[in-house]
Amino acid sequence: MAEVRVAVPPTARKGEVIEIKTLVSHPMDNGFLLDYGGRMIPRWIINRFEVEYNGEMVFSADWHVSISTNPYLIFYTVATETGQLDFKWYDDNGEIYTHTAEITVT
Amino acid sequence: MTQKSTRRDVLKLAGAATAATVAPTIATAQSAGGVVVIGAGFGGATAARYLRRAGVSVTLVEQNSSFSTCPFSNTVLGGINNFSSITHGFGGLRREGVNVVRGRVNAVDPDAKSITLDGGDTIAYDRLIMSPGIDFKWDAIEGYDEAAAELMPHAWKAGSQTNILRRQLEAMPDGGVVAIAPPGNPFRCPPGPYERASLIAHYLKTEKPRSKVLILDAKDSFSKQGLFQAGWAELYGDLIEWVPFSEGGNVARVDPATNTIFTDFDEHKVDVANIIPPQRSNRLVDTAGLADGGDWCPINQTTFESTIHANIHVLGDASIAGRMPKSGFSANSQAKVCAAAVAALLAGNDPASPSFINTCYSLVAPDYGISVAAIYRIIEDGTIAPVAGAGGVSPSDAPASTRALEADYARGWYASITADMFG
Amino acid sequence: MSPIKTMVAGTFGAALLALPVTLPAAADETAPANLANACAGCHGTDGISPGPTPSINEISEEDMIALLTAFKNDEAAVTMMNRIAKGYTDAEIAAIAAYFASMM
Amino acid sequence: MLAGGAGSLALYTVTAHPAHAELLIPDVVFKAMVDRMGDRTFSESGDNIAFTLPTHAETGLSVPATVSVPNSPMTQADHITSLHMFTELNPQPYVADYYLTPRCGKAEITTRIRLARSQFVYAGAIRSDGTAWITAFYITVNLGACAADIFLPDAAEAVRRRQLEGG
Repeated sequence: MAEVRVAVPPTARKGEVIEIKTLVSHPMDNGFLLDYGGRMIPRWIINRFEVEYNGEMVFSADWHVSISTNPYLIFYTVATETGQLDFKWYDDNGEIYTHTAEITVT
Repeated sequence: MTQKSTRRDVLKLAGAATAATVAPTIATAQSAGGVVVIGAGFGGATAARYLRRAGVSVTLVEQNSSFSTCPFSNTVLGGINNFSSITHGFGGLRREGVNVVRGRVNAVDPDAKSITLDGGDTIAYDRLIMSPGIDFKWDAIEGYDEAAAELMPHAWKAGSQTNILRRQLEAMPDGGVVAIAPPGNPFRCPPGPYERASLIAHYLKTEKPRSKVLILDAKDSFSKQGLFQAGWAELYGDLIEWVPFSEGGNVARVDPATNTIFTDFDEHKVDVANIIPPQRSNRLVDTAGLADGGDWCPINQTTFESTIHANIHVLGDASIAGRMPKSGFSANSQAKVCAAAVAALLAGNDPASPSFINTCYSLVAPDYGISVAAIYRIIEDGTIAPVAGAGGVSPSDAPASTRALEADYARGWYASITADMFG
Repeated sequence: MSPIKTMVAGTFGAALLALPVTLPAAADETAPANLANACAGCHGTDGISPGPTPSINEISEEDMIALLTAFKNDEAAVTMMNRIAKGYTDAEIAAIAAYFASMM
Repeated sequence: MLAGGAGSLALYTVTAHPAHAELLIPDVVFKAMVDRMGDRTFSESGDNIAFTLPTHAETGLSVPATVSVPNSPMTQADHITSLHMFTELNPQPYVADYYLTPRCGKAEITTRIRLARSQFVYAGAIRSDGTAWITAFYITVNLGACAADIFLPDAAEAVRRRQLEGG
């Protein structure tokens, strides 16, 4: 289970473009490297990221092997209404990591 | 050349040869107005001194009456040296015939080939060498501006900032937290923040042993990292905590009123906050567009002449010198190459191929030194790059005697390079 | 840093287009002074050290060549000079030695 | 405009932007662009895309990169639908694809990428009217003294890095 960290401003004015930062602890093994014993480290990355704002997909991403270890991402969204942002990270191993952030829009 | 002779004989011979060689250079330089150097730091003072040694007439413009070095300023913070020991006057340069002018440059005019000082005086040049150092990007960290730096010092230019930080460390109660926030690359003196953490830890371990040093880093790796971390573990236990970028170390915002640092995901209320903001070339270069809209000045890698304006050379931290790090030693090494190139160009000769060294010592403790070195040349793509197979860091398994010797050599490095700069 | 001003090149063009610098005519061999002056940062101007670093101004040309070559080949162990000496060819070592000898 | 279809030529020539008489894209990158951005006409972005990276990276392990279309109003009628990044000389050209909506409010992402060596890195953007822009940035990946970190916290990471630096 990867540790996820998300920074969403707890409050915003309606219509304001807010900055969202995310950081996931994950090796993002690219599948081209060898371990200390000379064995191939198999590819193991988070390959997809999705963000829903009150159930509507506002932003998503496909990640490939050139994204760094512990992937970091800053993106933006418009504060439209009070509610929640749901974040999902899809791991190569089938796991899905989730996080929910509340936002109050005035 | 290999003939044995007494030292006295060779001195005479060398003196005669030097006079014969440089005579035309003097004539050219004087008739053309000479060289003006801006900034009496590692780059500028060295360039001025070596030009003078080559017989070129030199005016060195510096805004302060003395120069305090960033190298070894961490020993002041650690209570090992006092501030006057890192401060140098210009008497030696004057004695060697450098015309040292105190003044603050406010504009460079490449077309008129002159600079203007605060107060309106202008100084004409035949060739200008600028070694103005860095400025800070005050907009990079929310809440961190020049006023904030009085409360949360950067201490990344030696001077009053160094003293503010030292006083804060002295005033801090035992059990306090000192935060150091290094910027992302590139920045002045890559190992500097980590030497600072070491020497502050040395002070705290001695005087305030329940305290902590918290490094909130905008990077995931740093110069001499393995050596520093091994030294920290050996000397300071868990007194120093390093939070890399990928564990949330990046500083996004500060509140100087409450001494609070906000990283991307957390907040830290600390007792002493040393915020080292992202950097760029000194804004003086913008008066002539020498950074070409970027952060640092593009230059010809052999002569350090600006690729934007002819007859202006930029060296040291402000320049893009291939893969050389922004360090005092780099600037000193570059300055000698640049001085030789400028002397050659003034005399109508082709500049010689450059060779550079960067040697960098860090003190993990007063008797525990580590180092990194590299030799640099111009490679096929025309840029300055390290010579493969040479250089590198101190061995990881060196005994305490080697660490102690390298600490001695760190002090030797400082004595030699400051003598090389200021005479 | 500034927003990118693009320079796009293909695999074959990249190496050439990436070059931001045009070199002036420069001598093929590095000038002895350029090689030797770099030493001054640690060993003092003209090799005369005011502090704990050893001075190198009174080492004979033969001894200097022997020393630097030994450092280069790890036949003599010191703290840093092994790492430094590896950056120079035998001819450059000879030029450095001759330069310091000429100032004696 | 780009001449030639997907993968048919090793080099593609663009003359759309006056500042650049030629825009040459390596075949491997062009194929990746077609794969992720669709088989469409790519235009040199000019000032449309702001692609911000350091000119020199001290290691290729974690290089900050921002892709932005600063002038996009991000309205329903005119917005950026996706932003892309590609590399020329990594083992694979794909880096990431970001899918945006007008609700993003701002067409900009910042991330950290790994680069095996000095190379051109490419960014692409697709506008809601189907226009596709591309741009590139040459980055030098260092392993120099002082700035370079030759030691690493643990051996496995050291091996990873050695392999990465070796391409």
